[in-house]
Amino acid sequence: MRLSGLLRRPLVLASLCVIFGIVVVAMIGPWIAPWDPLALDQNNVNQGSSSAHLLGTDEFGRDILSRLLVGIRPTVVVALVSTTIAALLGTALGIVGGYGNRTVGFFIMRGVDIMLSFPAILLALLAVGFWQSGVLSLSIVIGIIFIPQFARVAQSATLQVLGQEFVEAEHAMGARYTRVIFRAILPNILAPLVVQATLTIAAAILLESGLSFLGLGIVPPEPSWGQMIGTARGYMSQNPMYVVWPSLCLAMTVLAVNILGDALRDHLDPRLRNA
Amino acid sequence: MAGHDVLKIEDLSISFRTEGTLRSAIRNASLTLRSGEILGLVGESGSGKTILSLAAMGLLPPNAMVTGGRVMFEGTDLLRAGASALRRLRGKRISMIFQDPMASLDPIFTCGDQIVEAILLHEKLGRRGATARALALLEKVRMPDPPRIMGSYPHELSGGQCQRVMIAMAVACNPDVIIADEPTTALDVTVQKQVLTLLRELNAEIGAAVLLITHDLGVIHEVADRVAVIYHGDMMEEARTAQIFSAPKSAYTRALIASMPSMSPPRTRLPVIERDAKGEIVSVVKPSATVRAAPAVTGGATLLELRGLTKTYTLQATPLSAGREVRAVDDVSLAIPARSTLGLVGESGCGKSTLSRLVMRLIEPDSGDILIEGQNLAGLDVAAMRQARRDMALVFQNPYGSLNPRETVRDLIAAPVDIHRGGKDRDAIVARLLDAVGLPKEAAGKYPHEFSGGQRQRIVIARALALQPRLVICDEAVSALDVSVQAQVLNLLHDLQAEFDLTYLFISHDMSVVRHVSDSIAVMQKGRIVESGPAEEVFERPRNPYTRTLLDAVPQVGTMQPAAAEA
Amino acid sequence: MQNIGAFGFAIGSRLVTAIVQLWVIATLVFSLMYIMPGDPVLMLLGPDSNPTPEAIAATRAQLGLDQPVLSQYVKWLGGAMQGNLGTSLDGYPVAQYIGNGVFKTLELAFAAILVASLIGVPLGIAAALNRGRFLDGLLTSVATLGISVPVYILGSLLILGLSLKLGWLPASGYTNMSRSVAMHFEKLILPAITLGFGLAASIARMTRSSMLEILGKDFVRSLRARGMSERRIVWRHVLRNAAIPIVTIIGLQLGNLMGGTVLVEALFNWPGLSTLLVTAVSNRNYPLVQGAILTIAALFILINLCVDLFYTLLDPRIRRKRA
Amino acid sequence: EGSLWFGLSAEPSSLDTVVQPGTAARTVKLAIHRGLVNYGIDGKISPELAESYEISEDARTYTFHLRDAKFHDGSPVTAADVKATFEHILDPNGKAAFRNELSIIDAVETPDDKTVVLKLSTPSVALIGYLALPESVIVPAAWLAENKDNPTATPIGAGPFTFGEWTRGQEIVLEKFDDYYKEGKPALDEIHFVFYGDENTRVNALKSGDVDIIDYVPAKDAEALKAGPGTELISTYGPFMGLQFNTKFEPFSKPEVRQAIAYAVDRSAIINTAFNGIGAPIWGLAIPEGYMGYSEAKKDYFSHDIEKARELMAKAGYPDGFEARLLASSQYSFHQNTAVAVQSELAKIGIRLTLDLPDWATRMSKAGNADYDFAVLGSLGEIADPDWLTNYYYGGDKLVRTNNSPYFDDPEINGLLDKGRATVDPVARAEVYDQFVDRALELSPIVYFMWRQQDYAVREGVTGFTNLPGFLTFQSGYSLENTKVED
Ligand SMILES: Nc1ncnc2c1ncn2[C@@H]1O[C@H](COP(=O)(O)OP(=O)(O)OP(=O)(O)O)[C@@H](O)[C@H]1O
Ligand SMILES: Nc1ncnc2c1ncn2[C@@H]1O[C@H](COP(=O)(O)OP(=O)(O)OP(=O)(O)O)[C@@H](O)[C@H]1O
Ligand SMILES: [Mg+2]
Ligand SMILES: [Mg+2]
Repeated sequence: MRLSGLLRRPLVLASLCVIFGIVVVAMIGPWIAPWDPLALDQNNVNQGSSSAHLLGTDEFGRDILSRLLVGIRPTVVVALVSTTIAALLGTALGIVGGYGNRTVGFFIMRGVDIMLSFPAILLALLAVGFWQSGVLSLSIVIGIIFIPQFARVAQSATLQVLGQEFVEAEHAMGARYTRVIFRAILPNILAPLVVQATLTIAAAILLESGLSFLGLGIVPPEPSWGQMIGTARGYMSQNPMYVVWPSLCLAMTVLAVNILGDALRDHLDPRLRNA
Repeated sequence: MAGHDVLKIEDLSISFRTEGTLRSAIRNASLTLRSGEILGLVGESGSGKTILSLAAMGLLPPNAMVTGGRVMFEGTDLLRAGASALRRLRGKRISMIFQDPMASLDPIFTCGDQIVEAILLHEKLGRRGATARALALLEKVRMPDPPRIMGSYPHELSGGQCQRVMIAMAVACNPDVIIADEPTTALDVTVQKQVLTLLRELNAEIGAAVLLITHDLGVIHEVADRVAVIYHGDMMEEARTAQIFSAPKSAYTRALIASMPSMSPPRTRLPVIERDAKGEIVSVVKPSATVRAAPAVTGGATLLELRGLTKTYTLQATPLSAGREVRAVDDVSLAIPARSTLGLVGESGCGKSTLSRLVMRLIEPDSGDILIEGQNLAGLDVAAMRQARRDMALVFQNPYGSLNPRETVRDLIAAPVDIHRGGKDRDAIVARLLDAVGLPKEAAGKYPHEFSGGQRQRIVIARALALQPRLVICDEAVSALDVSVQAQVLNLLHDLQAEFDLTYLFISHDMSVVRHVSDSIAVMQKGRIVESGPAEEVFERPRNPYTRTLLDAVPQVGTMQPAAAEA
Repeated sequence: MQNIGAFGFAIGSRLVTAIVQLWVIATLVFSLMYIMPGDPVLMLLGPDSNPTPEAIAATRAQLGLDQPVLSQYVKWLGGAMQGNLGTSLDGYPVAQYIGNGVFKTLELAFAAILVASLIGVPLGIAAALNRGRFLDGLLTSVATLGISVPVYILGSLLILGLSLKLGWLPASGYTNMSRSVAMHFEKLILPAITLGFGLAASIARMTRSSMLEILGKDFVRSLRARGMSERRIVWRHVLRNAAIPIVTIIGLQLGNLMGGTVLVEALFNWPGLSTLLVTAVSNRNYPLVQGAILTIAALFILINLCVDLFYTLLDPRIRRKRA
Repeated sequence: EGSLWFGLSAEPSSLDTVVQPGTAARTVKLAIHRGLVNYGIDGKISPELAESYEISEDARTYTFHLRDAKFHDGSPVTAADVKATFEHILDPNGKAAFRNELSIIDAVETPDDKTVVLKLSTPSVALIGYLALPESVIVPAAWLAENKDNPTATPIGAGPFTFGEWTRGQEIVLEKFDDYYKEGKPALDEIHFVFYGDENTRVNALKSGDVDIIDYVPAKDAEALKAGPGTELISTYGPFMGLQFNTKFEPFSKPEVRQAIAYAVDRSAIINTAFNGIGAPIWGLAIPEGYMGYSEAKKDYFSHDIEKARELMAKAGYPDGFEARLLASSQYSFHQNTAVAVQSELAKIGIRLTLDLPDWATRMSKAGNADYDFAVLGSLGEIADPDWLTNYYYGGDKLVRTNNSPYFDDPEINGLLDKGRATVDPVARAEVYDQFVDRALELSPIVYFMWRQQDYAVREGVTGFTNLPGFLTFQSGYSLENTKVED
């Protein structure tokens, strides 16, 4: 298998392990958490690490480790669902915007402009008005917020690919638009899209914490990483490690995703494969 | 005349890393380049000529590995020299003309910028001086309207124009060594002559040494002092030109000379080089696999008819600068009978590629009709056009550019099958085509960048022939092929024509090839057809002065060296 | 001349489209705000103060909020078409608020993008040139940190270190240039760095990827063959060829900075449009929200237009496709 | 001497004197304006533009004697200005926040330039408290005539500072008023009110010296700012936290359930988690010590007693608890955190809560529509007079208000509140409020948890700023006239 070459790189392997671990914890988190992630302990708030609470406690005396473990699931769901929505729809819009009929493309991209300039906060507020706040509606809102970014990245890359002769060659063979898109354009614009996707994953998780103050998001007291980071901000002077742990988890995850993204990106480029 | 040794390649061995294994590409090659001489390097397509010359520049692709040997230039080993030392040599002392001119120019700078930059890298002339020199150089390579070329981007130039830009850059700083990798593939014979003269002059004036890689034995014969022959990564022999042609030592060389198209009468099968039962390399004429007789040229229905086709480009150096109109195709009318081959020859930049794109409607004509069996393509909608393209194929002049870098050769060749037949029998078809164009089966799993120039060209040809379309437009389709592979491909085209009633529009600057394949000829100059008619007539009794000039400029080898044919 | 005309026409048509776009946005925002929960009058009168129903009704009438939505909309649109963005609920012209915020926002945005590009592009290039090696991994990790560390953590650290501990830079606020130029720029440094760092990471990632794409092209080899220095090849040729995705992402970020820097503006008390917008939203100050969004959208559209023009400058082949 | 940089927690949405958009606006207003009387730094009524005043025996006539004071435009403060101001406040189509409370003023008489007589329709001793509010400050009649409906007019008052400039979104600058009627005041030349919406940023700004004083010190930073160095904390217990219940339907229409909740919630759980351990528990009514109605005996009416709570729940018919929606807001972390703590506490008696945590505006409009089961309440009394209770407990014709328990309407309580207001004799009056307290605890339409510490923090060298005691903390802007900055 071609992919086996990827696995031989230690960093890539390590990243795969991290991702695998995260997926596993997302499934079994509640069972391996040492404490009830919701249990308050008013006498032990904002404690540092101890043998009882490995990573210390938060402002309610809740065990940070347990909250991290349980918080993975909503975090992963939000990150994945929103990035998938944004990537699929955004890329589709971008490619059609770049490759489609001139009028159609023009209107799509101007529509994307509109979406882009529509502040996230309003969209989020609106969503709160319409939907129950929760993981799924949050993921959808965040996904929608990131669609136009993908669209613009995809469109610009498409424009660039269209200038090349092999696209002309496809046309000369009588290829249908779908074929041109999937065989000629998509593989050749995948590199920036992969990068954009890895960026979006991190941004989605952080945005989740940003939106929680509007009441959109994971409803407290349920934990999620973004929300923990957002809350911990207020306690940075008292309990500095409170913000460090979830940020570290996030950074680890994003790093793993990025390394995999890079590896995938390089792997997709045949010229780099054996170099 | 022979000067001192400037560039010495000693015992050079190069391998490629592919999928974890090492594949040897060049084995123990040695070559010596002396000042003031032209050393011809000939060999089969894919034999390692380009790799050898890249090694000499220290520019091997990242997956190539030098497994042994040295490349000595003035006492330094270029393979081990530091980056800054190399930088000072490159361009100034050693320069290279790359095989694929389109891919070798930066697409987003105007040609003028690029030439001027190349000059300023090594000479303190100032912008104005450099621009003047650039214009002079373009003049020297017989470029029409140099100021316009200076302001054009590479994609706005014809293949031959790009090639000449490359040549201009390579000779700009009067280097001691010029490595010219197929420098004239896209040039018509008159310009080719001019370019060769330019190289010769550099030879004489400043004692430059030229390594001339070409498959065109006529060119070798005319300009090379010595010739080296490479076959499958092994140097076969090295001798003075006359000697090679009169008394070739290695079997391969003998076979090579025997396979030249000019050796054979027009519209017959050409000899190809093979190993016979005993493993000897020989030149043989293999009979066609098909039984049908050669087509009758006359009396057939007209397949393609062009009426008053016109195309004008607008050139703009920046979005704000004033536009200039270039009439690339000017009121062209042509007719090609079914089952016949029309050879289209003409000056480089006269509009041949534009014409072929127009026929495919890859660009929209300003006016005129394109009739295929009476159906006017110019009026078709997208869906109908898509359907019509099933029966047409275009072999692009620039093979690398027309290959999607992210698809394997299998997918590339099978593309028409996938498009029009839902991928039916694709693997079998790919295997057959690969074999027909002389590529190994393993090639199917590789990507375009892993191939030599000639190999890429064959991939494109294979793709064009995948569905046996009614009309095949070959835009310089065999220009990068050595005579043997060229023969194989031409034979294939011939056989297919006989078997499936194909019609060819064959664009080439190689008169002997054109002569060989064409039933009728059209001669183009400055966007217009200046002469057309049956092949013999045009070749024997050219009426137009430009046609005559063209024919006169053809390098003659076959007629001068009748002895070679007997070998 | 004729081409300048054509170019002008292209821009002109984009500008006309922009007006339509703004109208669409305005209409969307307008309708959205009437679906959103929350009462502007209550927020204006101070929700804690138990305003009497009469006071509420009187205020509503005074602000014209008691009229049918459609007539409010028509009235607003009429004003907007004459360049009058209306009156904020507190009586001040919306334009005055916007005028105060917009330059501060632009200033911070451009400073941040400058920082980001100055860090991100070289990092991305270095990573691409060292692909698969230690430096690549290191830079990837740094970039990842930049992406995943929330701005306020970085910002807080910077404030803690550079401002509170060392006292080198002011912690927050905005000083008008007229009061003190030095102070003005001192106060710009920290927020620009804070914003820029995270953006730099994205730019670096995109630069790396895009550079790799181009570095594999044949023309790079011929540039080398001409004896060009690596630096020149990379900065002049490869980077220019790789620029489109990078410019795209920079354009996106710049656009986002128009209205999406709430956290940093809060952290450094930078009185920009984001804060204005968020405050206006939380007070349900609809005319102000309307005006702020329109301004942000207009800036965004302008940026996108510039980016699109940039594409055609960067790649002549795109120009041909669109011409 | 010099200028004071004041880090204000919000930008005033309006400086219109008669509306009450929040603390920030009050702070600025009290620097610009003065009323006939105001609350002084000791929390007592301090005569300001009125040199002295008398309240008649029947509590129906208030007579004010004006001093020689000047407005910022140089004109003297006259009875006519006072009359115009009150007419403006009482305008039925106006926006005055306290029109309701002041509407008992029947007539404003001006026997001469320096005398103002207020005639009331019903007796009230509480009126003087409302007259001391920043919303009752006096503005020039001429200015009013011109600018009544112009919200952007430059404010003119008779206070210690004149309005300088308001850079929208950034700061308000005030300048010293040289003709202020108090000799030698104010000490400052100018005040910059810089808007610092973010609490952490506000604290940092103080620490780094960008500002000299900040309001709304977050609980988590109080300790550090108190310890210094270089900073000082000025604190008081002002606002309280509690719960308001929608009494329209079960279960919260049952007093037993409300009482059960009062027993079930461990106050320290809220203080320790949501308020970082800072605050004082309330086990009875939120009446500050020293205020009328405060009772040592009833102070600990409730206790943390789960058993008792369960009993009450059973008695109300909910032995197994119930499910309910608790409204709070995610915009203010102490509201959200209180909700989380309450959720956890009430789980112990089987009340399963869903938290509804929208942004503040939504929270307020939900409160205005009684669109909740019960809600986290964080507020305070407007005046130091016990009549502040009216706002929280009175029934009457407007049963849904921001700060009451919707639909709570008890005739007995209504009667007591009416009586208390009209009783001039302090002893008799105290009696009335004692009865009120008994009834209020019994019905517990509002359950209180704690006193919130309300802090200002200043840099070393800033003196003379006073955090007004108790409910008056948000009127501390008054003391800016005494504030000085060293260096
Ligand atoms: N990047 C690469 N990776 C793997 N194999 C390669 C690569 N480049 C070239 N090759 C192989 O090396 C051999 C020599 O290639 P080279 O380009 O030197 O041929 P050439 O003699 O120049 O042929 P042509 O006349 O067709 O240009 C070919 O068989 C080709 O397939
Ligand atoms: N996209 C373009 N924009 C502007 N001018 C163009 C463009 N493409 C080609 N030209 C110009 O049109 C003319 C004809 O070009 P074309 O490629 O058809 O020549 P050609 O006959 O194929 O030449 P060659 O033998 O060198 O390939 C040339 O002068 C070229 O510079
Ligand atoms: Mg080659
Ligand atoms: Mg051509």
